[in-house]
Order: sequence, then C-alpha cells, then structure tokens
Amino acid sequence: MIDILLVVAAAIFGIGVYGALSQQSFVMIMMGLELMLNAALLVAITFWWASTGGNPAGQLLVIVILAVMAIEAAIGFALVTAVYRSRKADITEKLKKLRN
Amino acid sequence: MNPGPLSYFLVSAFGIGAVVSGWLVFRTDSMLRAAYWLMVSFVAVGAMLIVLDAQFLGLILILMMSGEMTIMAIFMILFMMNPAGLNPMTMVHQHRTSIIAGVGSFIVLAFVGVVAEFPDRPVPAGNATVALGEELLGRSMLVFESAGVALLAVMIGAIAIAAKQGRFGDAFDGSEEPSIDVETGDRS
Amino acid sequence: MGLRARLAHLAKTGDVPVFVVVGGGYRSAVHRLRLVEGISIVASPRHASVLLIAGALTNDATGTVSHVHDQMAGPRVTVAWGHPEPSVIPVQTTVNGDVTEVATTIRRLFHDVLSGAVAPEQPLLPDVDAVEWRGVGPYGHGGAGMTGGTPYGRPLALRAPARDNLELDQLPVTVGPWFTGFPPGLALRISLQGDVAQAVEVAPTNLIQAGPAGLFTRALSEPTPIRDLEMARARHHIEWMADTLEIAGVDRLAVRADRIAGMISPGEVDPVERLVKAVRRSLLRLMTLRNVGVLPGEIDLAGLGPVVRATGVADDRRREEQAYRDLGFEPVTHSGGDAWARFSQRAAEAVQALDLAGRAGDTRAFGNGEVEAPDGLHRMGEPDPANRLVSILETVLIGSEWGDLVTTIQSLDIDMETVSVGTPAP
Amino acid sequence: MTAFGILVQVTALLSGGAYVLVVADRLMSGTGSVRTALAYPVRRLSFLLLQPATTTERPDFEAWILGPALLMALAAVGAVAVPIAGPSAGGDIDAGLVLFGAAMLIVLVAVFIFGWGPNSVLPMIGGYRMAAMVLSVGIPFSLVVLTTAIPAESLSVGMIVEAQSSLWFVIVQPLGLPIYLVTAAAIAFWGPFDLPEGADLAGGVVAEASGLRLATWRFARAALMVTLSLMGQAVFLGGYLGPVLPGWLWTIVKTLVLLVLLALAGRTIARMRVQTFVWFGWVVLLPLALVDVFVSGWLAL
Amino acid sequence: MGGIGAALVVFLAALVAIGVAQWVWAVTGERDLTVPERVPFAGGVEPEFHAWNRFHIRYYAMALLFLAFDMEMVFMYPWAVVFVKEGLLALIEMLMFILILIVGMVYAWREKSFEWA
Repeated sequence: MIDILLVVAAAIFGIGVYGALSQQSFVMIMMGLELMLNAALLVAITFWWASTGGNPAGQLLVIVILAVMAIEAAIGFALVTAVYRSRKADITEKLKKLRN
Repeated sequence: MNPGPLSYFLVSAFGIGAVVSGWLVFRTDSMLRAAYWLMVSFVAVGAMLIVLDAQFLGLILILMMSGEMTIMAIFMILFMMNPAGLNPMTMVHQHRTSIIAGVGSFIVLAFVGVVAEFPDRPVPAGNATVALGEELLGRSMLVFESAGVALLAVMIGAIAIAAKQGRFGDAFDGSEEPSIDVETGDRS
Repeated sequence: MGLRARLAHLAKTGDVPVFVVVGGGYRSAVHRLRLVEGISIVASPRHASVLLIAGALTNDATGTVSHVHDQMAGPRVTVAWGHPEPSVIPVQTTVNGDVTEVATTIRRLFHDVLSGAVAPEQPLLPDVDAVEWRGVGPYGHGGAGMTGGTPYGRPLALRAPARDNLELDQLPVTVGPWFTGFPPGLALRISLQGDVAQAVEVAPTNLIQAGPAGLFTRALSEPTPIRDLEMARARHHIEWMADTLEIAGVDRLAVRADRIAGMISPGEVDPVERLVKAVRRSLLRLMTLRNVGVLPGEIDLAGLGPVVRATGVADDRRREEQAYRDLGFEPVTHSGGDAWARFSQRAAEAVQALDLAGRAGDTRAFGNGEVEAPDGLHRMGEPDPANRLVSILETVLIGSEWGDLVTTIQSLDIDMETVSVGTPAP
Repeated sequence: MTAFGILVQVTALLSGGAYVLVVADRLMSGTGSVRTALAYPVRRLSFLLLQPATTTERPDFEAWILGPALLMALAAVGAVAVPIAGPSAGGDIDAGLVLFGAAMLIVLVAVFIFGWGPNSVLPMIGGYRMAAMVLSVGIPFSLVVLTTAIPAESLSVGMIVEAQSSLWFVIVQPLGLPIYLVTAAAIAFWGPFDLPEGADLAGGVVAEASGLRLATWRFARAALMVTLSLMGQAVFLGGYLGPVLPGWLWTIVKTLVLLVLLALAGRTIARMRVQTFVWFGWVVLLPLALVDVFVSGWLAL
Repeated sequence: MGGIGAALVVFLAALVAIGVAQWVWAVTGERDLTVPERVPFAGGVEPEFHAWNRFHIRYYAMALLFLAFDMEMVFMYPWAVVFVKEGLLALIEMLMFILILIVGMVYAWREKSFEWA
C-alpha cells in the first residue's frame, strides 16, 4: 500500500516539476507548484497513516501544507495582478524583455 | 495495518485519477479545464486521504481546493490570452529540460519510496479530528497562532498588492494613487 | 400509446412557453396575455415553443425576428397577433381578436404541434456559415496563431484599456432588439469588460411600426376628457411597474400589478396603494433600485415627465391647463433621481391620476399642440420624449454593471414605437 | 443500511422534495389554481423531455453537460450526510458537516461551468455572478453550520441532532437559522438571490438551455434546495427528534417547512443587485456569523 | 467504508445517470441543427465575437480575501470539536480568530474590495 501511495505521490510531483519548469505563464507555473504541494500532502498523510502511530503532528503538517498552498495562491495571484497592471505582461519571457 | 482489497482498489483507482488529471492540466488549451483538472487531481488525493482513515483531512482538502480552484480558473481566464483555447497553442519553454527534470524526479522519488523501509506503526482506532483539535490547542498552539496571523498578513498584503492602483476615479479622469493616511494604521 | 405520445398527452395540457416579439401598439395587450392561465411568457427563445409576433413591425425586422425564430428550441410554431399581412416572417395563423382569442389559438396550435397534427416549422435562415472557416488555418478550425483568425467562425475579443488599469479584453456585443430586459425594439451595442459596460452605442434600428394614434397623440389637436387621459396615464404607469417588478424577480407582484391595470376605475386608488405597500415590503428599494441609474446633473431633462419630476423638479405641462388647476392639481415630485425615485414617482402619479380621474367629471383639457403624456411632454411636430431618452443612454449607462444597466433602462420607460435611430442595419 | 438502500432513500427524498418545491413555487408565482399547480411538475417535465435539443456554435460540450450532472450529484451527496430516521440510519459520517460544506462549495463549480459552457455572453455573466455570490457567503455559511458542532463536540450530523434532545439549536443559537436560510438561498441561487438566473440576463445560465438540459438543471437545483433544507432542519430544528410521530416523518415535515419558507421568500422579495450582495455577504452576514459563533461558544461552555 | 462509501456511490450514480442521459440527448439531437439555430441568443442580432474572453472580474481582491478566509475556516473545524473540552483556552483562541477576520474584513471594506471598480 505504501508503495502505491509513494509512487503516485512521486508521479504527481514529477508532473508538477515538469509544469513549473516548462510553463511560460505565471498562473500555469503556480499550478505546477500546487501539484508539487499536492504530492507532499499525500506523502505526509501516508507516513502519518503507516508509520507514526497516529501522531496528530502528521495531520497538522497536512494543514500547514494547505495553508502554504492558500498563501502561495493568494500572494501569487496578487503579484500576477500587480505585474500585469504595471507591465502588461502575463508570461515570464515578456517580463525579462521589458526589464532589459 | 491491514488494508482490505477494497482499499487497495480505491487507492489505486484514485491514484491513477490523480496522476492522469494532474497530467491533463498541462495538456489542455482551455484555462477553465486546466484549473478544474487540477481540482480533480486534488479531489482524487482527498479521496485517497479518506481511504487512509484521514476522513476529515481528505474532506477539508476537497473543500479548500474547490474554492481555490474556482478562483484559479477565474484568474487564469482573466490573464491568459485566448482563455478558452479556441486556437490551439503551446506556451512552454525549455521543454526538454522540463521533461527530463520531471521524469528524473519521479524516478528518484519513486525509487526511494519503493526501496526504503518505513516503520510499521499504523494509526490506532479513534477520532482523528479530536486528536487534531487537541494538538492545535495544545502542543502546536504556536503553529496555529502564527498561521492565523500569517493569513491576516496575506489578506492585507494580497489586497494591497492586487488593488493598489486605479481604485479611485474612472479611466477618463486618470487614476490617482490611493491616500494611505496615518489614521489607517491607528485604527487597525 | 407509445412513450412519445404519452408525454405529448401530458405536455399539451401544461403551460405553453411563448416568446413574444412586441410590435407597435401591443405592449399593453401583452400585459393582459401574461394573466392568462396556461400561457407562460419566457425570456429566451431557447425555452419557447411558440413565437408570438404581437403588433406591427417594419420590414427591417425580418432579420432579427428570423434569428429569434431559428433560435427557438421548438417544436416551433409562429402566431401573428394584430400583425398586418404579409408578415415579416411566415406564420401559421394570424389572429386579430382579443387576448382570449389569441390565447386559445396559441393553445390549440401547441396541442396540434405536440400531437403531430401540425408539423413544426423549419428554420428560416439558410444553413451557411457567416464566415468561411472550416478547413482554414493550421488545424482547420479557422484560427491563426494564438488569437488571430476566425476560429469556429468568429474572431476573439480584443484588448482594450479598462477603468482600473487592467488592460484586458473588451467584448462588443449587440443586445436586443428582442431581449426581454430592454424595451422592445431597442438594441444596444455594449462593449463589455467583464460584466461592466465600458461603452454603449444605440444600434441603428427602426423595427417597430407605430400603432394607431393613442389618446395622448389625439389630445395634441383636440381637447380630451381629463378622465380618459388620467385613466390611460394610470394604466400606463401600473403596467410599467409590472415590467419593473418582473425584471426585479417579484413575479407575484408583477402579476398583481397587471391585474390591477386591467380593472382600475376612476377614483379607486386603494388597490394601487396596497400594491405600493406590498412593493415596499418586497424590499425593492434596498435590493435593486436604490442609487442605481442616477442621472448626471449636466443632462437636460426638461420635459421628460416622471424622469425629471423624480429629480425634484415640478416640471409638468398640466400645471398650465386651467382644467387641471381647477381640480387643484399640483405635480408630485420625488428627490434623488435614482431608479427608486422614478419608481415611487410613477407609483405616486398613478395614484394621483386615478384620483384626478375620479373628480374630473367631463372636463376636457389640452388640444393646443402640447400634452403631458406618461413619458413626458409631447409637442405637435416634434419628436417624442423617447427619442431624447434613447440619446442619453449612451452617457448614463457607461460604467454600469449589467444588472444596473438593465434596471436603468427599464426605469427610464422608453417606448421605441416612435423612435428611429440612424439607418437600419442591412 | 447498504449503499444501495441509501441511494434509493436519497432519490426518493430529493424527488419528492423537488416536487413539493416546484408546486409551492408555482402557487406563489401568482397565477393558476392549486389543481394546475399540482399537475405542473409532471406536465412541464413531459414537455421538456419532448423538446428538441439545441446547442450553440462552439460550446464547451463536456462542461455544459457536466454542469447539471455535477449539481445533481452534489445535492445527493449533501443529503447523504444527514440522518433521516434516527441515529446512524442514514450512514454515520464522522465529518458529515465537512462533507456537506465541501459539496455546497463545489456547487459554485457546477454553476460556473454551466454558465461557461455555451460560449454565450448572458450565461457567462450568470456564471461569474455565482462566483461573486458564493465567494461572499461561503464563509458565513460554513461558520453558522460549524457553530452547531460546538455544543455537539462532533462534526457528525447524527451527533449534532442528538445534542438537541433537550433544546433545539434554533433557540440556543438564535442567529444561526436566519443566517443559514439566507446563505442557503444564495448557494442554491434561489429567491431574492437568483442572480445567475436573473430576468435581467434572460435566464442567465439557463438562457441557452432547453429540453432535457433545462429539465435536469431545474431538477438538480430543486434537489439542492431540498438538501439545504434537510441539513437546515437537522442542525437547527432537531432533525428526526420529536414526539409521537416516527423520526423519518419529523424529518420530512421539518424539511418541508423550510422548503415552503424558502419558496415563499423567493417570490416575495426583490432580486438583490450583485454589488449589494457582495457587500451584504461580507459586511453584514460575516460579522453576524462571527457574533453567532462567539455567543454560541460562550453559551456552550 | 460506512457512510462515506455510500456518499461516493450516490455521487457517482447521480453524476453518471444525469451525465449520460444528457450526453445521449445532446449527441443525437444536435446533429441536424443548422448554423442559424446554433447562434447564441442576445436578442436577435448575431454576435460579432466569441463570448469567451478574458473576463474582467471586478471582485478579484475579494476573491483573494476569500482564499485566506477559507483557510482560517479550515482551522476552525477541529477547533470546534474540542471547544467544550478545552473551555476558556478555546474561547480566547476564538476571540483571536474573530479579531483577525474582522480586521481583514474591515481592511478590505476600507480598500473598496467589495465594490465594482
């Protein structure tokens, strides 16, 4: 069971890495990050379930990851809005070009 | 720890669902679909959590992500050109590197996961939500408090960053900087 | 009996969903049709089975009415009511009688088309793409690049600066002339940014053929009994209230207003006053109308009847009529100039009109080229106030959220019968 | 009870409740007699089943189909969380409240994709209005439901009902039920809050829907109203608790009371502007919900 | 699996039943529709553009506020369950929460995040 869970988590993480590295648009990069956090969440709960004897700190870790996701999303969107407002750019390359 | 065949089946099914929908996020042209494929991925992971006796956390994950992904969809449609993907498009860079990095991290992590041995100390029966609540108000009070304050900072920060310009006056007058006067600081 | 026949048997005794295209002189009649049990007037042709063309339309209306006809989900049948031959589109039946007759005809046709006795109408417009797009472009979908071309037959909306510095897409969309939120015949080209109107342009239309001259038009040239004038005014205002209530989602009160409009009698102000009380209890002011559609001060509103009186100006031609002065007439006014002020203004004027009609006896008024109609001051040989109302739309609607935009237009009470804007679209 | 038994029970409950709601709504609308109102749902459904399909030029086909299906599924899932006849008879879900809350938040997704699907401007605006609404009332809605878990010390709806054996929470938490009903009407886009389907949008999200698509959407929305009433009576009106009559009958009676109340409000109060609604949700409902949490917490100690 | 398994069964049953019915209806019924029958309704005039665009929501700041608020809600669920057990500590905790939420709300209100720009 643990094997299945960890392989699934690894696969989600791999897709997240691919997305975060390959995508040009800010919001799509954020989706990659969220997928990576999703995998982390699954790993955390797997260990809590299998190896910690029900230590509630494992559950707490999941909640903390959730909070990180929310914070990342809120600040991320706010920054995208601010950048778009000032630079009219929504993809990373454009931002570089504008800076030069 | 002795999960039955049903648990195996469900975990595998949801696991495949989570991976496939996660992959589809980057395969679709429609921003709406991308956001909601990501939500499906989260919901599938939430369902796996439920199978793993973390019913509360699984459901809370689904609850959180449904709200967050709709906001994600709204913002993606807001900022992406051609949000519905009516013209097929690929907006990727360093594609080969990304694929190698993605596959590489999968292989490494999966290898570690399969090979490594973990102590076998399963969750005892009992209400995990109560345990979590006690943890939150006991040992981990500090985490709880700081998360609360951090979220307040996020609320204020996000609004301040996102809505800084153009709130006062319409496009025809030209917008003016908001007056951040001293009394704000005093009040809050 | 097969399943289909069984369903048809059940369905044909139910409500008939009717989409109404309202032409000249038939606005009031459609209000009475709404009261008929078993007829349900729907807001979108996708919900309708019967298309009712009520009143006269010009030949320019053929295109838009055909579009609505083809958009109907069906099974389609078209009925013309008081609509002269030849009709703008082919119709099954023409009725010239009263509400009961048209309701019976609609119901009979609905029966027949469901049971198969009458074949449902086929689409009117040719089955061709507006733009050649099939097979065009790298994927055969008509598009080019990321946002170019005409994917699936239409281009994508364009970027434009916005009110809050976020330069996003602007979607120009022409709404009307048969959109039920607007007065029949009014079409607006609205540049939407999200749900906010960034620019508004009145689309050139001349679709509605004016009905026979009304009471107020006749009063321009001949003295007319005050009693008749005030009854007509009260009915007009109550029917307008019904429209407002309908758009505000209080169907129950809208039906009640329509019912009252059909049975008012001189001097009997009670039903209207009770209706206004019920409207207050429906929180219409707080929920929908307050601070919506405030007219900017620089617009000249003189002579626009209830619209100007709702800004606190006692501008009323009736003050100068001796016959009205003898009745102790003094114009009611409301302050604020928002949609709620206009609603209260019209409600108060309806009550006042009924009261005047009860006391007027046989005295006559007007006849000297000017008359105070429900929508403002009519002058012999000059365009009706509706023309001026249409021309101010382009300024007052800018920056409104969609719902406020509809509320504002409704609150101005525009009758497109005597309005023609520019050259009609081909 | 087996999963199949629960499926049958939920189907019967939601269909019956939806029927009552449609009849009540028809009666409130001002035209027609009781007899036609009673026959109305069946006749209307028959007509919609006969109506030919329509579509738009380039819809998001899957999203448009998924909208009503998802709405229905969410209404059904929400109903599973509520025990009907007695403790554990409806399947005891430890975190039933969270399941319900999650299902009700995902309603936004269903409405949003249903408005997005047809690629038409009026439905799309409707979908975005729903987003504005749910994002404004989501927090007060969750808060008032969560508050009922405080005295019960559990997130299971069965336990919450049991905790009301001495006194119903509608009395202990007087602010709870009114806020719940207002926010529930908004989540089911019903009554004064039917902004996504408003007459000013020619039907909004349903402006392009006809036939079976419209029928399933309407049915799903009515079922959603039943689910919301069902939960409302369970957490505020003591659910299946009551003298003389069997528990399931009490559940049905109380659900119908709330349903009829909502149907009445829907036809007698004017539709709210979306901007007013956003303000109302955050500045009025949210503080009231916080007061409710505080007062109820204080009393529970 | 208990009740939660039943919830899954009910969810899938409703989703599949309604989804398949509509899918069959749409696929069989849409084939013969002509081009004008497919034109989206906006009152009788054909649209010039696709309706899908970068839809400019006016409440984006409010949406971000919701994200953070929603997260605060997550903490409140386990807290509510142990409220009575923990007593005064939980009450103080709750006061802090209410304070945070009120401050966030008031700030957003002051910044006009609940108004259409």
